[in-house]
Amino acid sequence: MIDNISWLAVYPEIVLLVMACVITLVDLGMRNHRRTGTYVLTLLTLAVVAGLQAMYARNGSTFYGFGNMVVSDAMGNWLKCFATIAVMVTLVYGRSYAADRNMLRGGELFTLSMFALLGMFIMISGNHLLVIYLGLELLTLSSYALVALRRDDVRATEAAMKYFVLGAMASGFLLYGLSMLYGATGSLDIGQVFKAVISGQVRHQVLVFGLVFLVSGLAFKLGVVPFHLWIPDVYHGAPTAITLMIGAAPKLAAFAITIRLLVDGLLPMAIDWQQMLAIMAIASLLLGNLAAIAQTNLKRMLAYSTIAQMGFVLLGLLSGVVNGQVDAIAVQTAYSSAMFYVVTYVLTTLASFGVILLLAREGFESEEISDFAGLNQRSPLYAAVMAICLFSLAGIPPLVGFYAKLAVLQALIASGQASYIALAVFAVIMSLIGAFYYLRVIKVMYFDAPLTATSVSAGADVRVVLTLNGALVLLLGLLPGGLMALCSDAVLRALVT
Amino acid sequence: MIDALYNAGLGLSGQAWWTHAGWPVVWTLLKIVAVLIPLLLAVAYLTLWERKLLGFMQVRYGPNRVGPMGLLQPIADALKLLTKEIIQPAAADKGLFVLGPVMAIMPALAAWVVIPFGPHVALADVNAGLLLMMAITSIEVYGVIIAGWSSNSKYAFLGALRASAQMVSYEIAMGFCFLVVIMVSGSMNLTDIVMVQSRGMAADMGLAFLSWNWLPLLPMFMVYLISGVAETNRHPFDVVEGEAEIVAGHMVEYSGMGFAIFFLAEYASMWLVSILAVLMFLGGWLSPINTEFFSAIPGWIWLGFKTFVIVSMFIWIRATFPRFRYDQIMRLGWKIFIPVTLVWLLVVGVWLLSPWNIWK
Amino acid sequence: MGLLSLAIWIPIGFGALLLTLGREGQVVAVRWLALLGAFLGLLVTLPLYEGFKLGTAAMQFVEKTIWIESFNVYYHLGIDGISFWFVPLTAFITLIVVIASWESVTERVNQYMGAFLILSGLMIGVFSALDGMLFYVFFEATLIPMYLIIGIWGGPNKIYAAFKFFLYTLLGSLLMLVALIYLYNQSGGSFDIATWHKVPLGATAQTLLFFAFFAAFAVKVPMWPVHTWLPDVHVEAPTGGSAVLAAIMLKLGAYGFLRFSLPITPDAAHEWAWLMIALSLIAVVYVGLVALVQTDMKKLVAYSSVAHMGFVTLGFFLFNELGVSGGLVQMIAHGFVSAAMFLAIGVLYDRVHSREIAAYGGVINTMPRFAAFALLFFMANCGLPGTAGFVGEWMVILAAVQSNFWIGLTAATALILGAAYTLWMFKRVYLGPIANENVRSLSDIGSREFLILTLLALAVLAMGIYPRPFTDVMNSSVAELLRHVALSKLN
Amino acid sequence: MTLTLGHYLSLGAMLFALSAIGIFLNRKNLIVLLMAIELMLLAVNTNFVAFSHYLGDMHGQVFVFFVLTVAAAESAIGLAILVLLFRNKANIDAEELNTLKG
Amino acid sequence: MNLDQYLPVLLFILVGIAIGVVPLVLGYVLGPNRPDPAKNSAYECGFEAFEDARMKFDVRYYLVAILFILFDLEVAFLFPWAVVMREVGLTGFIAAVIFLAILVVGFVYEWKKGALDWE
Repeated sequence: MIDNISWLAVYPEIVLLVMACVITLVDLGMRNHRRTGTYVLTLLTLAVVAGLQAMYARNGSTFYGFGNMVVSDAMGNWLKCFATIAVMVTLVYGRSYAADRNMLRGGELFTLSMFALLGMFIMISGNHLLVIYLGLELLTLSSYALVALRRDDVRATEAAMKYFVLGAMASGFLLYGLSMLYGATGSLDIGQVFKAVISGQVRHQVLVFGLVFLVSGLAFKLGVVPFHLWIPDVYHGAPTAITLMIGAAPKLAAFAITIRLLVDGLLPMAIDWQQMLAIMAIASLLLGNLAAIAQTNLKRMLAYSTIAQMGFVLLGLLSGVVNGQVDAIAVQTAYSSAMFYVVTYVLTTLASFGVILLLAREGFESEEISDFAGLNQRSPLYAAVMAICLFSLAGIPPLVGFYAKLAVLQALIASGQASYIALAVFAVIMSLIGAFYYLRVIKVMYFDAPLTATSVSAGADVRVVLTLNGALVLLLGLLPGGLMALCSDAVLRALVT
Repeated sequence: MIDALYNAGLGLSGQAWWTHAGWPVVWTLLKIVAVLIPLLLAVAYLTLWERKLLGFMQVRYGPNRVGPMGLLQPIADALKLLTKEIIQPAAADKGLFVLGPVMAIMPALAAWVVIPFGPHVALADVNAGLLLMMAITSIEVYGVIIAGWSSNSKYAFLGALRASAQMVSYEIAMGFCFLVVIMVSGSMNLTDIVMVQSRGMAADMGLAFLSWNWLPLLPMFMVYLISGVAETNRHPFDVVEGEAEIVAGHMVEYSGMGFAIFFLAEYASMWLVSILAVLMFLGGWLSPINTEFFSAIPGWIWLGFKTFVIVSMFIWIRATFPRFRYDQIMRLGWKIFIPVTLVWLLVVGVWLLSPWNIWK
Repeated sequence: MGLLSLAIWIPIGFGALLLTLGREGQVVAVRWLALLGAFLGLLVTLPLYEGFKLGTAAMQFVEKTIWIESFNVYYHLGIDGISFWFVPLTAFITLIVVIASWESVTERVNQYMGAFLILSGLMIGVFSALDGMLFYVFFEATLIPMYLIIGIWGGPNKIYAAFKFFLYTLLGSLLMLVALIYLYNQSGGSFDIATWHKVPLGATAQTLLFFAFFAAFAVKVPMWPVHTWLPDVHVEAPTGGSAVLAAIMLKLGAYGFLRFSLPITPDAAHEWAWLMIALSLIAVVYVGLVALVQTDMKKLVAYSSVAHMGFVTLGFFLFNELGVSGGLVQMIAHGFVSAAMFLAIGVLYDRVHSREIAAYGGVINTMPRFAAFALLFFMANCGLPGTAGFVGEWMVILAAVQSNFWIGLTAATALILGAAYTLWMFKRVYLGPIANENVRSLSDIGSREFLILTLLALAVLAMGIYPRPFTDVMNSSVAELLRHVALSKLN
Repeated sequence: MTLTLGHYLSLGAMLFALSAIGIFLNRKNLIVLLMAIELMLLAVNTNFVAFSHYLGDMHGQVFVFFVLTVAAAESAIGLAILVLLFRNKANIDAEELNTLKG
Repeated sequence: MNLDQYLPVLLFILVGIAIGVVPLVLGYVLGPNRPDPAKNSAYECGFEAFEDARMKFDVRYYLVAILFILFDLEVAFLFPWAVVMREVGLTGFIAAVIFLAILVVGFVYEWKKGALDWE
């Protein structure tokens, strides 16, 4: 019989799964074209799940279930909590957009989102290569379908196809890496993998060979150069609500599996994978920032900016092991900085895409940067939210994005290595370039004259959530300590065992 | 006797390659031929029997000119088809066009490899027998699709689509039937599946046929039989080749031997489906009642007899029912069979775990 | 909540209030609310002077609570003699700007006023922050409102100017950020500036840190050759923006030199003092010459600001008490004077909508009261004794002569240059016959303009005549600073 | 000659390389792309089975089971997207996927 | 694992192919070969074929194919479970029921969405 602790470890997942199924069925009886019932039910479910996760996370204990296949730890629980909230917020922002574009004919937007979220949960809790793989696939398969949700739109289907081909290939790469890992260590359990690797009884070549594929696969999912090709096209082509769905919460999950695989499983190989990550980080910062400058489409620009931001996340992962010495404090600093970065990135992305979604009216996408001209005159509030997000992404204090960059740079510099300090300086210069294109959008919003005089209207839910979201970016900028401590603590608890 | 033959062959040459690779292959080929020849004969005469039986049912004679009582009719048919021109449509995809019939006949024959004709008397008495069976028969769909596609004719194309959709639909129901049988047998080996049916309360009392699976799994048995009819695209599920609509479906462009091979495949499949029904539900080679007399009859005769009865039932069905509409066919497959099998799967599962489990 | 916190958060709070609640239509209410905020902001800085203890170099009005635990960052405020005067100065200039913009700004008034109030609070934060990270946050955050002020209410080329301003200063400060983090690690995980003062550092590290700080502060000051953003920005910025920029924002950089560069990297500061002095002198002389050929009033004043700030950095890197105090006094004086200059230009601009010197002439005929004020400020700008401008420059020149005669001499030429371009502009704009119809139709300043010019004039005169309160406050802190800088940090 | 782990791994690697090349070089037909992706997963399965046999550990084969399932789901979705694409663009050339540029 | 048992499978497949190929070859050899354009054109009730035979077809065929993949896989998944059902007992049964339940949700969804209707 399966023990109780196992069920406890996946209790929120079970709730989510059951409710996703129930909602799938309930939606079949919906006649309302805006799917109010499904929407409310979905949000309620997600709220409950988020609450459960937060409860688990605050409890902070780590326990393993199903023969060590899944783990419930503070890091995972917080990430899951944030992911749930991110999906909730996405649904709130995206609902009108979706309704206007006939994407709510069925309740698929909601159910697929829930399944995608379930996939993220499984990825985050996975302590076993198979579980991680399955979670990843559940997430990506749902995402492919979500991107193609707008069936009559050429761009969306094309984006879905690209996403599918590249995503499936990425899964293939990851899987190939996993198979090598399995072959070299003889186990699928991450804990066992770790033990095998640290024992030194494994064939190093096989492991490194597999590691290359593993890191490539992860890089695909995170969207860093040179595995970034899907990001701009998919961000651009997908309906904006879906762009947000695949651009926000899944980053948390991708981060989690990166930690689980590379840190929990392969920390003794850090020298090898850190080199790869370093190269990818540099390339991402360079390419992401430079390519973003040339964009006229806001979604595309944000896509390139994502690449650059993910480059920063990788930087955070670099400094956990210095000179082959595993130092508890360095590990904690490095990985918690990356976690903080990802969490704040998601928060900021949500708000910025929220504004884009808000401005998109029926039949008009409002995704060119020029569409934002004079937003400040049309709606000072949303212009302010957008500006806050962009400044935050650019890393200007006192917004939360600054502390994210600070944490990462701190982790890099704390390593004390000259090359890492040089890397920090490089990153800083790149973020200056980044500031340029973010500023350009702000310029358009604040300095240019509006093209239309229509004021921006939104439902009460969107207005409240969006305002809160923007305020949170600012507020966390003023008082980032709590979230930082949370990340730090979560990473510590996750890595102690 | 068989062992003696085997050893004689083994002794033909002392060289290593012969004893390790050569002779086993030849020996296996011999065994395959031993299965194939009766099978092909059975197929040939099934065509005759079908026409005869239909004739009886419709109160007419059926073929009776070639040979005594028309017994040489299949030979004549074969010769005729052999000498007919094989037309290659100009628009057809030549290579695939030839591949189509081959892909149809191959699985229909190859699936026999796992059929036991007595306890563990099978060409390949493997543990995964039923799985293998499913795997091989699934290939049949390719034959249909390839034929329909390569013909480059609308009738063939639509026929192939219909046929394949129908076949795969019923394959699911069939798969569930297999599943339930495996559940009660605890093995995928067909011999085991038969042997499990020899046990039970009724068998102990001498009424062995009541212990066979058909009774406790009656819904599955029915589903299996009907699915089997549909799988083989037989009447009343033969809209795919319905004369009035799409002539001969995927086979429309085939003539001569090409057509004959499809024909062959269809009848071989009928035999296969029937013998599987017997093995899974009707106790295979077991005698229905444990009496001296019945037990004295060899198992293979029982097996053959039961199979013959089932095959005849196919023909009977053909004579009785009107053709279904395509949407009715699909509805039956998806909306009736799948729910029924799912429910019965659960029922059997609970049954197996309950104290009243009869398949100890 | 301490006084410093109040000084920071009252303007910011009012600013936020204006941004969130202000509507396009309610211009009047918005203006009064802004005035209230600015006035309260100034009011809370006054007790600082009362409570400030002279004769000690210690930080006063210290507030310290943990802010970001995982980084050991404290919300740590306090002022000493070096930073003291900038707090009321900022609040004062903000009040002036609010009044000056009373009518000249008509669109998006709430955002304009809000931005200025927030900017004011942030700048006070910079001056009073004793935690490196807190300093950085305030320092960087000032970019956002200033960027918006320039970009929204600026002149025709505002976008170029806004970008230039933002990116120039951001680049410098990002390098400083790396330096701060490096120091954090070197000091064993502390962002406390006082701790950093005591951290031993190697020669290379000091040099690198010094230049990282230099990148941030030199751009902000701005020193030659990274000053080029300033004229562009001043020309395009609205009057209030120019005033605040020249009066306060430039001081952030100079203040940073004193708070960071000198005490944290004393050896590097000594080593590279020649470079700093050279750059300062170039700023003083060369930029002075450039100012001479300007045809745009604002540009001229902007260049003159660069030149004046050259005095400040020159004073700092002479490493004597007179020089450093002189630099500080010069900063404060320049705060009043440059604000006054820009506001004076704003007065004309509001009426004629031109900043070209050639567009004016004989203004004194139609605006006599205004011309009187202008004369005072122009005199102060060229350092006439009795005005604020004189004290600082004189102290710096004296200090320079003490350390090296030729430096002193070069610096002194600046006085002549300053007099030349300032007075020449005065002559071309104010004196002579009425040049054109625009000037003829000018009306003299109203009571509101009179009020702000009077306030500024009083400040300029008071400081020129009786600079003791300013220097008294500084002395002990400057002495302590120099004592510290004289000690080597190399082990 | 006996088959060793190395042989199976080489086979897996070759299949994997083939599929990767198929994905990158194929410019004509998206169906081929889908097939290449399937091939990639099968290459991995070869690896898993080989390792599983070599290690005497069943988990690898269980993994294969799941990979097969995922592959099926993946191809289902892939084909669905393909059908949509065909309906919208009336062709499925990989080269024609050029609406999104920038 | 004893792969010898599978030798007959392989051979039978080859034989099956041979049974398909040999008669075809015989047919080519023995039968006449007198092609003409009318004979070689595609069957279309006597009309000229006026469009490509590879025309668009009903998307429901595609749906059936997809559904088949999913259900067939499900059956494949349940096969091993069915074999060892007695050993894994109630826990295994519950797991299978959960699995089936999720499948049924999908099935109901398909049903209600009309993917199974052919009218």
